[in-house]
Amino acid sequence: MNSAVLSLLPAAVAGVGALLVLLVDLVMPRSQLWQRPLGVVILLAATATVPVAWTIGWFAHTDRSGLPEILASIGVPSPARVLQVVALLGAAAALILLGHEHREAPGGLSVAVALVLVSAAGAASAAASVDVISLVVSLEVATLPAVALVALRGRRGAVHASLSLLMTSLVSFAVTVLGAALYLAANSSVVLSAELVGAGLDARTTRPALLLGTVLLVVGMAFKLSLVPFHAWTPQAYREGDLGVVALLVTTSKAAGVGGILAVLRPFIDPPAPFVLAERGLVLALAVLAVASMLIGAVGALRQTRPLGLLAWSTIGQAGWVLLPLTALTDAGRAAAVGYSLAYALATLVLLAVLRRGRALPGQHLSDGPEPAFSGFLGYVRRDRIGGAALVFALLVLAGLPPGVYGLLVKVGVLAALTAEGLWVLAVIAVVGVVLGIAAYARWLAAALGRVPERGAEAAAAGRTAYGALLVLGAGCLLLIVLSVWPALVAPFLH
Amino acid sequence: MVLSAALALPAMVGALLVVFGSALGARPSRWVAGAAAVGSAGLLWAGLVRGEVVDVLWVPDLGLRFALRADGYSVPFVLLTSLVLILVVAHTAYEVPSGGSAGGYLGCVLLVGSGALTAFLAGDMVLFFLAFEVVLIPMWVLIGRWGDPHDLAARRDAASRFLLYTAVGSTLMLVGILLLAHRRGSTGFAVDAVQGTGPRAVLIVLLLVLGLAIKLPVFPLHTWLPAAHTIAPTGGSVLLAAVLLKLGSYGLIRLPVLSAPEAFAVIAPWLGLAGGVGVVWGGLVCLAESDLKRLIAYSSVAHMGFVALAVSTGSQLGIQAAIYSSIAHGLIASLLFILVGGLKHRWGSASLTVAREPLREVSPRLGAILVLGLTASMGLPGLAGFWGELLTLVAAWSPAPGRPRSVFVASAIIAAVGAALAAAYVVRVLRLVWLGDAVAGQRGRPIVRVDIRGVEWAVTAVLVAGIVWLGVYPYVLLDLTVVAPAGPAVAP
Amino acid sequence: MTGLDLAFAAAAAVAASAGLLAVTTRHVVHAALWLVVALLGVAGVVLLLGAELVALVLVLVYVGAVVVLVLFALMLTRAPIGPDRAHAAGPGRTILAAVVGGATTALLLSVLYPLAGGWPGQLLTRRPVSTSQVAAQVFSTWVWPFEALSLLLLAALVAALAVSRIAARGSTP
Amino acid sequence: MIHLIGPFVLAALLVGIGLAGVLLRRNAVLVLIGVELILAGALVLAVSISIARPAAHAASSVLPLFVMTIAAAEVVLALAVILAVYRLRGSIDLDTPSEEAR
Repeated sequence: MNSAVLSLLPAAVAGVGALLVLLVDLVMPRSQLWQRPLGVVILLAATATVPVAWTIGWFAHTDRSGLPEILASIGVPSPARVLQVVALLGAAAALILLGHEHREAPGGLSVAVALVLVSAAGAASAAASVDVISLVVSLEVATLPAVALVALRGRRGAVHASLSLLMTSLVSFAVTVLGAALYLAANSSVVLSAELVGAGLDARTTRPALLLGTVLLVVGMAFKLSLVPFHAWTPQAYREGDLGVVALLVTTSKAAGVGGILAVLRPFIDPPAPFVLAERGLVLALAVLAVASMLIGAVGALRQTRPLGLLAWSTIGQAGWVLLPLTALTDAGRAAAVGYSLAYALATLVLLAVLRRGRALPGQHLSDGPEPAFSGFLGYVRRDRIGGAALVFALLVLAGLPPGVYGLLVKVGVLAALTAEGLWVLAVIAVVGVVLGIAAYARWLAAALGRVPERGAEAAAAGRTAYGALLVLGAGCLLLIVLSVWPALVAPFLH
Repeated sequence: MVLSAALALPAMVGALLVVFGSALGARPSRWVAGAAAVGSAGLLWAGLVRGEVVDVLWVPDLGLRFALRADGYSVPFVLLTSLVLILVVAHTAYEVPSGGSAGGYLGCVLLVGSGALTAFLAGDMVLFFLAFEVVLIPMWVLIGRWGDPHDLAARRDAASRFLLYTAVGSTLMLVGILLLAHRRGSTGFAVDAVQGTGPRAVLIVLLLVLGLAIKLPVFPLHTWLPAAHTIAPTGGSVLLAAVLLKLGSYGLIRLPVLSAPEAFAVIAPWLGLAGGVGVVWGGLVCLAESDLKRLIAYSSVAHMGFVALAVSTGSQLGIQAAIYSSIAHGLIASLLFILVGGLKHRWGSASLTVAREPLREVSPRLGAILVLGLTASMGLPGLAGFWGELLTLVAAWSPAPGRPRSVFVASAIIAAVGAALAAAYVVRVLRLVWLGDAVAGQRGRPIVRVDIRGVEWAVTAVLVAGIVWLGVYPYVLLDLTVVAPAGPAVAP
Repeated sequence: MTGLDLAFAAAAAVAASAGLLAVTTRHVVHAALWLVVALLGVAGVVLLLGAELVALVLVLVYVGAVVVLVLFALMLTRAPIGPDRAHAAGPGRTILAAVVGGATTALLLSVLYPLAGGWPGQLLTRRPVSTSQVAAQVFSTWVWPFEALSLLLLAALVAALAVSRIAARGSTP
Repeated sequence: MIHLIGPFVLAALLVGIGLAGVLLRRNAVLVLIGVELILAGALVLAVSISIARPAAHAASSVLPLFVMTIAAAEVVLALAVILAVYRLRGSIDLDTPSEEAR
């Protein structure tokens, strides 16, 4: 079997798993206990198929018999597998962090879990796409469940956030389809192949359409990453969505977006022959998207007073960081983008798990009322040793400061990819992004490290132990620490 | 292996103290931290004597190696850091700043020390940058958490200013390092220097100098320093002055001067001029400053002006002068900050506008050491400060060929004027503090009659010995730094 | 100009003008009805271009389903039957929309013009795509996206059922 | 026999009109109509390729078919969300900020 087809195996497992959840629900409509464990097991199984598909793909790379002609000629590069793992494990973490509200939501946990699985299947499929048709379909499979999940919290704000996300995704979908049509018109094929793109860029008649099509495809997927100007839905959805759904948005949804963008840019990154000067317009478009997101996101984050607002705006800024190295259109840039996505996803998951622990002042759980402001985290490190240490570490990873070494290394990787291609102007602009980001995270950090207020400390300390949150938090921190000490662990898979 | 252990020991102990320090109590954590600092110093000594070199590929994607090695340029800084670390830990026996547990404080101190030692020993530019960044957060916590308890807003402002300025500087430096590494094909220090003065080479040097000038700091990028020094607890101020600023001077020598000498020559006159102006500016502010701690901080700006001027000359003598000035300033500023911190502890503030009892009478030992520290700071011959300033002026008089001599001579004259200002403000401080103008026991105020003794006495005595030793026997340091480093040759 | 060109031009004119009316009319319900006309025009165009199956699905899915659903939504949300002043856009927004729309059209034309071989471009033979050809492709080359599509439809159905029950639950404020 | 420029012009027009509609409208349903027009433009573009490029003959029909199916799925969910919003808030105006939004 060919690696391009085998790489869809994880997506297939997750998709069949979603059907399974819905079927079991028909048999046991009342129980609310089995859905989450089953969903997590399915996602772990799907994750396990990623290396399996990989290994077989290695051994049988030359055998292309019985496959559709053109698709068989393209191999899926390994960064896509890393994104598949991020998407699937992120979805598992999302299931673990899913709030109790979803039990009472219409359809109960079964619908929520099935939708998470479908979204994961779509993201895994998007990362492995080798043609624009699969890409367009996969992205929608990843997106629509997320839209519904935001709404399913059932609150007024959540439904409105869902509408905002939906409208953005509809417009983006239309842009993506237009890009796909232009791509088809220019290349006479929907396959994302380096040979075809090379030929298309050589001909003067097809080059503008090809470049515009590529840019539109990237722009159409930009909303999944919350890139400016498709970021408006993000703050509302993060604030109003359930923490588990936010976890889905920051991992699976992002992985789908990054995977899609990588699939579209792959012909430019892995060319059979170097295209000189052909990509200038493309580089400019990517750079504008990336820089605008990085700066606007960071400035927005500076104005927040609440954790989820900060996370939402910093997501916009971090999305700029993910896209930035891709402007280099090199293998090193792609590795930097995927490495950055990995660090971002892990650190944000840890922060969400800390929020789910719900030990901030004044003793409120997130599900019970409005989320605490930063001031609610005053002296958090003293009150909750485990949560506090994880909070500080994850924030430092996002800010890119030691001891969050992995967060710093991926930032160095981004800048190295840019400087290697002579894009030092972007690297210097990125310095502004670094500092604004640090300033934004420092406020939450300062509150957590600050002194404990005199009263109310005991009330807050008595939070109930959320074992799921502890699991996500521990696993995320452990991975980040391992990657900080030994970044070479994932490095081979990023190329 | 020994070198790695010497760095890992304070890092591990520091991290453990940060997490579990509050449960340990002040005295045990001091012993633990002290053991870590002394142990690290011992291991470092062993590693340096054996001439050990560590070189392991760490991040293959970036070509980043975990490479440690020492040469004549880094050894002085390593020894200074190691000594200051021990002294700061010991000093907590006299005073633990309020704001948190002693364990947490000592943990942060050890982390700062470990990061700085790594930076000085780094044989890889990106590793140098990473170590540079390691120092950032513990120092930020030291200022923000254990800083001056009187003014919360000022503390927050000082801490975030320190964090953001340094982050700007280090990230600019990172971009420069990456461009340099791409140009040289390796992130190691020990590669051939970049030749030529093409626009790209000048850009690289500009980024490096700009980034490091914030850290050093060079006028007019110094505005983070007075706030941070004033607010930081005594140990934090000492670390800032003796260790963090030295990261700037060491980086300037190691990166632009040695790695791209020809392109650096294009920018050097501006750096030299900024250094000279910084000396005068620092002196002028000191003349009018009313807070003793802030005054010492501004005198640091002046001293770092000398370092910038020395570095910019680009000659072997200039580099030696820069290292000499840095080490001397490390010792002198540490001494002064410990003394002033002690005074602040005794008086409750360090304001010069309040009439005080003459130190000469109430605390003669403290007064005598303060006189010695301040006169060393103004560059009295026979003490450490003198040689650094003298060598700098000599180096500026004859800069490396290819540099506009007139600019350097002018800078040297400006700096000399600044050095004269130092005498003026030192005399002013001595008159106010040492001679005093309040009669003991006046207006019913209690007489502060706690002279320096015990640990504080021992710590200051060590620093005084160092200052005097370097003052009367400068060759100990000059011989060390004259050895050509195991890297690219210095510009002729 | 060939006869096919003329027929095409007629259908295209219907589609474009109806589209323009659909986005500018003040009557909310009229907008949906103009969309029907525009899509029927597009279906005619597609038929003239030789894609029978696409034209058929366009009429069935869009006109038969999408537009009906849109009209349902308009009625259920009690959209006014007459002109809707509340949803009138300000002049600034109108100009912005017109400029962006016009610029997009111009950009696309500038990119597509060389692709068509200039004016009036290549004269090409109409080559109808048979339904069996499409079916063969869908079930061989595109079998994965086709399966993913069925998953998507299922998910959308389940999700829509659940979401539409949010209100019926009389949700918490 | 047909000229290729015709479908291309129509596609460009439909996309421009649709985009203008998206930007112009505040009612969620009307925005949806704009989106459908953009999709229709892309669809015309894709279909017209079949006469120009023999290599893309069948794919030019597959893409529109899949896109239409997705659009149908989207509309189903969109209407459910719009109805939910209307019931909870009494308005489907996209510009009105939610009261809970801070």
